[in-house]
Amino acid sequence: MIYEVTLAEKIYRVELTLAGDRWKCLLNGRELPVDVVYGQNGVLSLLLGGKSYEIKQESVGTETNIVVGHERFTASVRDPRSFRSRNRAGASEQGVMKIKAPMPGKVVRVLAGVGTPVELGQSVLVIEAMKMQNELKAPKTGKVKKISVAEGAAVDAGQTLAEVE
Amino acid sequence: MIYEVTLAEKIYRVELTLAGDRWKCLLNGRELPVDVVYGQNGVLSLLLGGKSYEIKQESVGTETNIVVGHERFTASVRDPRSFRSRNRAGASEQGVMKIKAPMPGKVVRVLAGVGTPVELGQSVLVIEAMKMQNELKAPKTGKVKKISVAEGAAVDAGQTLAEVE
Amino acid sequence: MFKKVLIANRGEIAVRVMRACREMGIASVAVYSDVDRGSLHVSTADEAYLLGPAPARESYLNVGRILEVAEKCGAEAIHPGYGFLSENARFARSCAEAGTKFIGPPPSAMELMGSKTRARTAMQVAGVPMVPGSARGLSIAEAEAMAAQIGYPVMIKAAAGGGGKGMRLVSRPADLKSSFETAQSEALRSFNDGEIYLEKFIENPRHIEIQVLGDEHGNVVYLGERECSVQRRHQKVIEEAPSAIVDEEMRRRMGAVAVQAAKSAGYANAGTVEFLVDGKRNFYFLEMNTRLQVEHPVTELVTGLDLVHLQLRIASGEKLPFRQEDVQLRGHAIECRIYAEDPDNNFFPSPGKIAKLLRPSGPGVREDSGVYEGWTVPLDYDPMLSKLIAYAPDRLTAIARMRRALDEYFIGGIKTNLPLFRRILEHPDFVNARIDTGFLDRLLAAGATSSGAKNGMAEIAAVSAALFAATASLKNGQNGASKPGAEKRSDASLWKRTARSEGVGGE
Amino acid sequence: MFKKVLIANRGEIAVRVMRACREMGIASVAVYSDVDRGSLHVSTADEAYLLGPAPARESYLNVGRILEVAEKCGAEAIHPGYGFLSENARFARSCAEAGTKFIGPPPSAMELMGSKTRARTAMQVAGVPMVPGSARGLSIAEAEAMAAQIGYPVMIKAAAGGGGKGMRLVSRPADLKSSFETAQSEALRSFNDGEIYLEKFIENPRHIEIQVLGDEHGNVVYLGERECSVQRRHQKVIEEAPSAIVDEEMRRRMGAVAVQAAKSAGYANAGTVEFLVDGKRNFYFLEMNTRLQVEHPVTELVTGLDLVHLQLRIASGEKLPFRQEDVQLRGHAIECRIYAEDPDNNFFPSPGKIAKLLRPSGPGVREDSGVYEGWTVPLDYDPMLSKLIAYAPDRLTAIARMRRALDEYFIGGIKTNLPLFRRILEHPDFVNARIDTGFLDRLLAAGATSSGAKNGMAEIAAVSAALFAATASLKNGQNGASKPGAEKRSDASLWKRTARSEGVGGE
Repeated sequence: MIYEVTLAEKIYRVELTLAGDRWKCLLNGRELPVDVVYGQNGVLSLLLGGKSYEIKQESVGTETNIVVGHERFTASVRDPRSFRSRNRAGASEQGVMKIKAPMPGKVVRVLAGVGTPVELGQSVLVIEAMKMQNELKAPKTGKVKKISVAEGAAVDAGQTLAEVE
Repeated sequence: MIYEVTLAEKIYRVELTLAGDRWKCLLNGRELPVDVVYGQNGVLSLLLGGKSYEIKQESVGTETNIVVGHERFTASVRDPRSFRSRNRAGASEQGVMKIKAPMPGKVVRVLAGVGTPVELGQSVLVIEAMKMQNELKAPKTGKVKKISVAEGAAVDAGQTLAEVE
Repeated sequence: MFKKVLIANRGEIAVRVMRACREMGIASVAVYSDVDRGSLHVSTADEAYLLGPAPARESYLNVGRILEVAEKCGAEAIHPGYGFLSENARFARSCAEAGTKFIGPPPSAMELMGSKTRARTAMQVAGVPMVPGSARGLSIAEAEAMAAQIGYPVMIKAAAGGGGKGMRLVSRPADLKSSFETAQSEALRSFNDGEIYLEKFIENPRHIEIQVLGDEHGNVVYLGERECSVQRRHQKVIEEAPSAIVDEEMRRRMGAVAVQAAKSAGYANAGTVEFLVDGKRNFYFLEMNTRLQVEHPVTELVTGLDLVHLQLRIASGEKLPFRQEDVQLRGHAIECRIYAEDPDNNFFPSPGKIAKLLRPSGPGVREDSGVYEGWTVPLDYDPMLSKLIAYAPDRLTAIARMRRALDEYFIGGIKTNLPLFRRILEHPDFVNARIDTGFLDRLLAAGATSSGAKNGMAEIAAVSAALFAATASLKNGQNGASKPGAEKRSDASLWKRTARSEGVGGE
Repeated sequence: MFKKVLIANRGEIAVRVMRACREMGIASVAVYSDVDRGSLHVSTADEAYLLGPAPARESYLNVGRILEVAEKCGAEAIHPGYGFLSENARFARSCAEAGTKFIGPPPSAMELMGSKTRARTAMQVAGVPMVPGSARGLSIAEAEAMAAQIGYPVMIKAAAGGGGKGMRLVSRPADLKSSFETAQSEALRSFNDGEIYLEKFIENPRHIEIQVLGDEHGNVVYLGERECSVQRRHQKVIEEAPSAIVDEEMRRRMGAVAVQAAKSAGYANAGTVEFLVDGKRNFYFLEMNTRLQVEHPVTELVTGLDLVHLQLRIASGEKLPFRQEDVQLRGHAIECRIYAEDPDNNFFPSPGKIAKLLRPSGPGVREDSGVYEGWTVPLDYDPMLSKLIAYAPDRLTAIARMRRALDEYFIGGIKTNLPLFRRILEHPDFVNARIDTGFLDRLLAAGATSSGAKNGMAEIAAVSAALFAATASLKNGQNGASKPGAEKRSDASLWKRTARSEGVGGE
């Protein structure tokens, strides 16, 4: 399996082959002699050149994080062999971008209605959780294509609230 | 759903009906106003008449235990509507009974070979784990019908080692 | 001793009080709101009763309903925890009228300390050191005379003030008149009360507080101090005991003042006298909190006492089981308050499901938690999840131990302020105890510096991300290219889907 | 201080030493056998290297391989933990020859204390009180004279004895001659050595030990005592500090003797002098353990010190950072050793997968663990999973706290001795500190009494068993009657299958 992993705007190409019960790993074409064991659910013990790493994985809202020791990395993983996934990805970066709820809450105000031109970083909606309000901003300069929620609606983490094109 | 639960040689008939997201519960025909929530995986919070119980469930080897507070009960649950299950149960009590490994280990000795007459409680095999030996005994008076493992074999918890008929 | 105690609270403090009850052979009664049925405090208690809907005024602040439950279940006493009804004197009176013991000070002491001006007056009478200034309204001329006497900078304050309104910092005599007039007109507009007084401005103070404990027979002792200078918006973030700048002599003086304050208020049970301390180690009365504090564990660790056990014993009428001279401090304790909030996003709350929980333990580590793996942090209350406390023979070892415990602590699925603590504990000013109430704001303003270690770990993280994806894909029975139609809604596939999702969410 | 330390051990003690290393800024190196790749000590360490196959002689006792790893990775010191190579003087010498610091006493002290007769002789010279009797071979006439002098009952022992062979208890003079002759012929047959000596028989002794700590500059202190009388087959089960029968004066005397013993042996680093104590509080030297003990945490809690930190500092050449008069005991600590064994089935080991792990925490609770949820306890080593330690201001509160912590502790999927501890902690003799080394055997012989509480809970358990089954059946998409062919091999269905299985397993 080949994966493209994006971490802090840098792309890593990771090729994994299962040989028996061990993974063979190429990182950007260079072999890494990793020794991997899955311990607790969602926790991975990795040995590399004698160094021991305990690695956790978590999803928070729309983010996926990899935690190595006490360092946290937001990662995005793509399987380049998946034609659909690559295609969609290409389309979305140029075309429509979604605004998703970063946590569960209530929509208290829509600041920019459908058709409103917005600039990158301009506030589009306000959601409230635990007595605090948070403005959700346009991920790109463009026009509000769609508002998927009404003021007063309760929303879940990761739910799409609006689209900007 | 109706269950027959056997605890400490006493049989309880528990009838459960799902009404919305709540269970309606009859214990031996008497309604119990239980309020049940599943918390951590395998842990149940039960309120009954204001009393709060944290209940855990576990399987150890061939046993299933229910732990209420710090009291531990070995339970066996049957669904009387399951015709096959009842039939098998009836058959086994009169016919063949299995000897299962209570923990992973190594078979060090077979004391009673196939065809040997044995009495209830007589030792049939010896298994070893962590440098200690444990004799496994005949669950009924009868004859050894089958020995499923060889001396020296490694066995898993719950694995059938022998049958007595 | 009581046979049954109701805990009118939720979260970690409810669990902490219930543990004390269990240890003392007292049956504990939980109360809960609709959204808290699955909360840890409900399953920890011996009994549990529903209060009402999620909003606090209909549940945890619902005095009538709480007293009804207490009467119905036969609870002889109510422990209010902190927050909610803990400093509500009317609630304490209602308990007394209902024949239920309120575990806390007498209502009269709560009322006195609950009013800032009454407290200030009473403390002045008791000879407690206050920030120099006036507690009564002044004319401009009086204000100028007083400012000249106590020295600049001074703070002009509206007597009826609050929330920063009607407050002005004045650095030099020339600005006093105009600031006074602005503050006065603002106060008139805001509070319809133009009374203005003046206090010396304490620059970069430390927040140091004294734990006091009194029985109902007139005995009051102090249990040393806690340093709580690491704050964000007046919210404590890290507390420790003892304070690095308090020596035996200063502790004795602060302790004597705190005991004097408590005695003059007719105080009983656990309470805390808060002080501001200036750069010359002068200390000034700030306020008294008439309840158990969030940060009480650091005092427990350095004194070897259990404050909740003692609260219960005092409330049941026992005398203090020790005298002042028996109280000895040993070692050093630090507490971190773990919140479901995102320090990288203006500390916005992050409720949601705790998908994974790895808890620290081992030597010198205490975790007082109100959560479990699989629990969903509700939107409706304070987002504190737990308190992590480290104890060691000395301050630097306690800091090192806390770092070790933070490394072991993992809360997956929601944002928490755990990463912030590492930044604080590695900051040279914190390590050297050069802290004041502005320390954390300065640290946050400076922004995070990406550590060198992080860069070295990026490759490991990248490989691990691929390994998680590959394993998830194997578990889903997929081999190589994904078939979007075939995905099951398991955690693993959800993760994959998220990782591959194209659109970037807002903010 | 060392920059890198190898821990030549596994399980909870390896994790405990690694935590200390992390706190001191020392890189920790794990070593592991084939079956321990997934063990907690491997993922806790900064580095980890394979030793070899599961059998200890090929892994954790493989001196050559361990020293090879230490050299290759550049570890400057080796911490042996307890068990395995910790009391192996030859290993300590090999470390020295390889230029790696062995964290423990000098090999000469280990050799002296490792030989019972050499130790007894040396301790007699040092004036350490011994069980009255002779340490050299006696004739029957000499034995009769000595028995008359020290008083009956006496124990006749073969000098080369072991495992109970060549040992006879003699209660009255008339039996001495025949017992002597039987023991002598048994000893001749068993050890080809008929040398017989005699000691006073201590009836129902307590086992009380003194922790000592010495630096490499000749300073030795004692850190109070631990009471370890709750034993099964000479295996400690519960330890506490302080002992209920040791007062200040007795502690000072025992401590002085222990320090004298250590000094006379040229001892350094952590060690323990074990004593038997009779009904009149006379104490007698039993043996010295030349390593960190399993039960060291109870001493840490009452002294406020960290013994592993101190071991590392001493081994790196530092002087003791305190003097005897600085050591103060405060409060009471109790430790339970949690084993994967079945107390209802002759304590048979119960390795297997830990399907569920709920860990206790909160005030005064420390857990030193070597396991995690989902880990499979291997068959190959000591079945100790973790140590649970409770600390409180006094003994009764510590007992109550330990009971509370045991209530919170749940290890699902394997048998453990957790239920045994509740029986012990509720026994009136334990609560009243009327314990000796025979206490636990008597408790076990008396059998479990089914508690009244248990009967009241049976209905709850029955309903819960049905609820678990119903939920499992819903999760499997079944509704009512089961369709055996359609069952998936999930945990839930496995449970159902077990619950419904007809045949009753053996034993």
